[in-house]
Amino acid sequence: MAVPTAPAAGAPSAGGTVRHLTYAEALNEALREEMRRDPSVFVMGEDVAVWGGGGVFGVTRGLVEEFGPERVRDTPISEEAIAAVAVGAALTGSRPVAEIMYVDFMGLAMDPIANQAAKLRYMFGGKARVPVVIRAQEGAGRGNAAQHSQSLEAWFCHIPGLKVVTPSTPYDAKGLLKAAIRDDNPVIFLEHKVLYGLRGPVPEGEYTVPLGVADVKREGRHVTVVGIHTMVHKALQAAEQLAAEGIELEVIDPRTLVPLDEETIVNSVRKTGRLIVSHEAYRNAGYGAEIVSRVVEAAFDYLDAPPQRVCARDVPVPYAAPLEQAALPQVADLVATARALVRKEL
Amino acid sequence: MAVPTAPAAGAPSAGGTVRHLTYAEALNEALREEMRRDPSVFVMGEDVAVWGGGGVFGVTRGLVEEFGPERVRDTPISEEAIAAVAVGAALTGSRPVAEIMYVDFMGLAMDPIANQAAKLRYMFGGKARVPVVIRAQEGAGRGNAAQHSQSLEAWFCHIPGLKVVTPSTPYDAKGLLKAAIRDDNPVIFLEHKVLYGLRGPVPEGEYTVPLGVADVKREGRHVTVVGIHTMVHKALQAAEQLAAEGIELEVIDPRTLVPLDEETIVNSVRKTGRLIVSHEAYRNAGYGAEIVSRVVEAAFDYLDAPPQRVCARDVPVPYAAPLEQAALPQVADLVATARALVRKEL
Amino acid sequence: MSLATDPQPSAAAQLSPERLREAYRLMLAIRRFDERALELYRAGEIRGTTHPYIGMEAVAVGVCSALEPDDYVSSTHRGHGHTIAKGGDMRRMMAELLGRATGYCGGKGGSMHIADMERNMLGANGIVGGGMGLATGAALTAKLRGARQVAICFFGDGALNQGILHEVSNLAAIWQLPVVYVCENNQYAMSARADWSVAGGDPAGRARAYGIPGVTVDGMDFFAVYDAASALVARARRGEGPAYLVCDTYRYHGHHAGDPLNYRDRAEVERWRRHDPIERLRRALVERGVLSAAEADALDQQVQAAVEDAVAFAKSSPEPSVDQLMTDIYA
Amino acid sequence: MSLATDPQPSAAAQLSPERLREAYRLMLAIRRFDERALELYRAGEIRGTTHPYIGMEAVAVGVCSALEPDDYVSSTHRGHGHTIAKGGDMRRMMAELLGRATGYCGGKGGSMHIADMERNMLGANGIVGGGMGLATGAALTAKLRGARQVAICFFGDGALNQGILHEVSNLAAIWQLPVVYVCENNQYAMSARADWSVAGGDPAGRARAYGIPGVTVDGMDFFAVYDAASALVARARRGEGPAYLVCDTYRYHGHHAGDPLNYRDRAEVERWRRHDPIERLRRALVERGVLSAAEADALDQQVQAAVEDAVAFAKSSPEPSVDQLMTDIYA
Ligand SMILES: Cc1ncc(C[n+]2csc(CCOP(=O)(O)OP(=O)(O)O)c2C)c(N)n1
Ligand SMILES: Cc1ncc(C[n+]2csc(CCOP(=O)(O)OP(=O)(O)O)c2C)c(N)n1
Ligand SMILES: [Mg+2]
Ligand SMILES: [Mg+2]
Repeated sequence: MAVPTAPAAGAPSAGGTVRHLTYAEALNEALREEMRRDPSVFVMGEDVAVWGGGGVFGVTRGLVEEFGPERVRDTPISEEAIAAVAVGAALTGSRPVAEIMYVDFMGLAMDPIANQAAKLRYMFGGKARVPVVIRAQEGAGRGNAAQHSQSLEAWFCHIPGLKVVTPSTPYDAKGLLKAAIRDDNPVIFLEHKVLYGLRGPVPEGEYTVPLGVADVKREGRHVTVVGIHTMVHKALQAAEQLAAEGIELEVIDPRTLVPLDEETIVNSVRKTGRLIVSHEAYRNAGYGAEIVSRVVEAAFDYLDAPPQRVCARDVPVPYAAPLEQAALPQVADLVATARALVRKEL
Repeated sequence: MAVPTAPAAGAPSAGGTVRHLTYAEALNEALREEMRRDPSVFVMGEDVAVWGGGGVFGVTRGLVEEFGPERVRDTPISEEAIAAVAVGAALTGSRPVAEIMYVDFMGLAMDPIANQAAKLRYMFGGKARVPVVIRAQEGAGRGNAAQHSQSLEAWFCHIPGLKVVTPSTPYDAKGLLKAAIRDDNPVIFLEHKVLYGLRGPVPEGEYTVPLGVADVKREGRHVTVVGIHTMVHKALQAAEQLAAEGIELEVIDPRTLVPLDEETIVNSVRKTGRLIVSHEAYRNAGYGAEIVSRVVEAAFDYLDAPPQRVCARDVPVPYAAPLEQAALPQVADLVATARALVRKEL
Repeated sequence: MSLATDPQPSAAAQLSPERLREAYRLMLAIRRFDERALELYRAGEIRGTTHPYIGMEAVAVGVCSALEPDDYVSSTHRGHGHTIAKGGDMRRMMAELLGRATGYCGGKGGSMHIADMERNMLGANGIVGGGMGLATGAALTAKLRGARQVAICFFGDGALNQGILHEVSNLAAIWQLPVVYVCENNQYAMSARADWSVAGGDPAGRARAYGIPGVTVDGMDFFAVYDAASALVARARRGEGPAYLVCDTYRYHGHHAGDPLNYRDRAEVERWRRHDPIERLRRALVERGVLSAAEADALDQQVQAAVEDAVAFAKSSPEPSVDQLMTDIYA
Repeated sequence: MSLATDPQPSAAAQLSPERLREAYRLMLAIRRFDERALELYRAGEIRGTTHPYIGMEAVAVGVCSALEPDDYVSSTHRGHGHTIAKGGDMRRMMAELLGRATGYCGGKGGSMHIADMERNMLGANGIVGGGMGLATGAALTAKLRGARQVAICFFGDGALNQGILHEVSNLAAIWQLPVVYVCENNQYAMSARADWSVAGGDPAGRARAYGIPGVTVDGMDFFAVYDAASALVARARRGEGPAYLVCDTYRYHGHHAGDPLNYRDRAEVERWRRHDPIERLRRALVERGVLSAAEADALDQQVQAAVEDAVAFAKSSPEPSVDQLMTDIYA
């Protein structure tokens, strides 16, 4: 995994000292702080309380000890109810943080998310608020195969009324989750299973990362690379490699896909004239296509080469390591694509 | 609604005389012919047998009389089971045609579709076939409001292993449904509620329209317009209007989104240098973004102007007529966008 | 039916004459409102669809009469009756049906999405089963807050077979949530007969599978519904958990105005109409001297006038302006 | 439990010595296979996850012994036992666990997706409840074809609360499909205790809500499982419809190799181990003279050798070549 990346440029300097926490620990701290701050915040999901002291990936660890089983609620295996009941609780003034263990299981919960959470406020003429956060983790790389390795953010991005968040660092994980919990809209908060162990600087105490503000991870003049989740880190590795050749990548982490900080991305492409969008989600109809389309619409005359997508192949994620690796976008793919763009081979 | 459009250029000339049937009648004929042809084909869904003699929109009318209740099966209101049981039946050698009454209800059926139907063959190393067709109707324009007016094709296009079909004419509706039923893969067959009453020429008897072959509805030199469902007809109306001004639209109906006939679209853009993609689905992360991205990747140097998307606004579909009309892409939007493209105002 | 939930035979008897008259007025209002809505739909003034509650008035009013004002209600596609029974404003309802800016949803929702959040009426719902999570979640909010509110989940016989009901019933039972699932068994789900679609044939029996009470009552009898609802709501309020209340009833009209109605015969409709809930309540109240026949007629006149007033209000209201299209999506 | 489904006390007795020995061998094979799989997982030779069936062997073998070869079986994430009981090939299974080209899925599926379509074993499934539609659909195929096949749907106590079970149970009941839903109640769903997660406390009671039989047996007793399964399968084959068979059992190991196991105590595990299904069958067969102690030991040696052979086969098999990545997506 890439080395921890520094806090976002211009991030609110938090009072507390800066520790190196894992992504999972940072999320846990965000939940803890928000539950202390607001009694209407509670957590529900499968194995969030008892299992291993809290959560299959440790994100809810220790919360039941501090806040008790009323506010840290293990549920039966009922994904549709987890989402639907959380939406009903949010509609009536609670601020639930519901967990779907794997984003792959969202297929069972799409109705309450897309038809209820996303639409109630509009259908009711603005007379409702649905401040629910639905957490799940996505991503491949651990041999979990086709039903436990997907990245399905595009499903949610397509539905107006939802916000979609995809943190790539411990710093952002804490700040974005706190912002998501305080947001008065339904937020789909997508973590990445491979990032849970990633360590990075996380200030103690109060700070949030606003939804809708991208983070320029590295500046560069030649190619803009917009990466989601692990692809942010792979893009930074690719940038290191290419720097030796004098090719500079500008690496941007949108951090939230809805709302999308289109301005930061477009301004970067106006400077570099070249774009790569990279995610672990299937390429076909993935959110990368949306980012490419928006950039083309807004910066057509600045483009020196066709924007490229370095994404997962359009195949169910295979189990065996060589196949899984081949299905996923790799640093080498980013390097080769950036090189080809600069050399006008595309 | 637009006047009926002619059979696809180069469509197999079918033996029988050509009648003017509605889109619903054409679908009904396809089901009838395939059920006669293959005893393993059967129909299941809510209100497909008894209600009004067959189907809320008449697509299954009369089938229970001819084929009996064993092969034309009314179900309780259980969308997840409708899809899941159809997948199980297909996995074991049946060829089910399952109906989800509104595509909006697919949120309840995404797991069996995306995690089972789409993936079983691959996960099993190619040792399974899942020849299931899941029909639903999408689209707005009838005041059905936010939970009965969506167009969700992008959800399915994103999942490898599925095929996605979107007929826009009675001729294609019959030919594509027959092809979908004979296909050995899961096919999501998306009809449009406003098109059911559209009449058009439909040859009697045997013909199919292959999956993956677009139809150039009208040739033109200036702007390529790729439209889905109703937007094909609106594009043809826009073409009529613009012809007076000497602006020629080339109107393409992809007919199937997966597989996508990228070649026909790209070749057209190589000729016109301008692209508009138009659908009733939400613009954000809609399939239009995929088509734009593929064209940019394949024909960047041929583009005279940035490809445009004329799609539904990113808002839950409102009930009141003025709002619903404003939320949907209209002929006037196509006309204005095409004009701006040609006048280099974009 | 378990002792804990036996209706106090006295519950309905304890209702004051005022509350009984109010219940009767509400049932009349539901009927007259939906009769008028059907006319307007047929006249092309209402778009999309509208699902009349006619024939089922005793269920919505019987249950809601057993509630406190701040109790929650989730509704269905057939929601007009629940909104009126919860105290909703017919003017804003009719304006919504006609797609006017003055409607409950500013014209954005229409018949299937009318909500009255001030009255904790959590909305009609276009998804069969869509209200089940909302009511269960509302009950969870009440429990977490330590409020004494109860949530009612109205749903139809057809919705009995949606997986979400199984999931929330199990969850509400193990969490002991204050929610009562009220099944309006009007015998049909579109063309599907309940005696075919509901395996086992006993909706209330399904409650027992979760170890919670399942009570079946004559849904055409205001008093029977009110008594059972009072008992189950009181039980939920005491913290004793969820229950099912199954009300046997009937929809006099088609599923919606466009229903071919080829799946049932007139004789069946006539049989049910003989037990008309409004007629029965009227007779009972007149017998009890709560209401004179003349007063009952006068009440009907008042209600019809109120419905006409609602129609006039709606028709005189402006359509939403297009600049409202993109508002109300996000808070 | 309804008469129609009383196990013929004679069913198991009718089993020939050969079939009894085969059942014993299969139970041993499941145990040795998964013991070895755990070792390999801990040694880092298996990726992702693997869910041992150890302790539950009497369920898979008891049920599958009651089946015809062309009957269908749908499985779960904990599928090794079902595959072996259905006659699956341990070589191709182990090769799949090690991600080799010779595996059942050519390395594309792994532990959670092993299927043996030639034996109508419709696959393990990574989605809790994912096999429910598959088995029910298989039963529909059998019914439409007029074939006499029956489908078995294995699932866990945790899966009892998935909405899909409610939907397919209702559908199978009204369509009278030949499917038996076999609940492997091993007391836990990851950390969730079944006596907490299953409202009502009686999984079999849920079947009765759909008007179908629900039978509970000692899932650690091969004979009890076999008898009940035989009765319910025969009933389904006669066209009398679906049923639930609930087998009380236990998983000796963690949910998967990475389980913290902080939610149950060793004493509980020891209590269950005292009823070990393999030991019990062995004692019974030795008593009946079907098998001598020496023969039993020899059988175990054979099985262990077969497992080692499978491991050797797997390790000597090539990994899938990358040019196979994009094959097998579409037919
Ligand atoms: C998830 C879903 N499936 C199907 C429909 C279409 N539909 C609307 S109402 C209805 C029948 C509902 O029957 P029931 O629950 O008994 O309520 P009733 O109409 O009788 O009041 C159906 C099938 C829907 N709106 N939502
Ligand atoms: C839809 C879905 N939800 C959650 C999970 C995660 N998960 C895998 S197995 C499991 C527990 C299943 O328990 P049970 O059904 O009792 O089967 P057992 O593991 O005890 O054999 C869970 C929660 C999943 N794979 N799929
Ligand atoms: Mg009904
Ligand atoms: Mg279990």
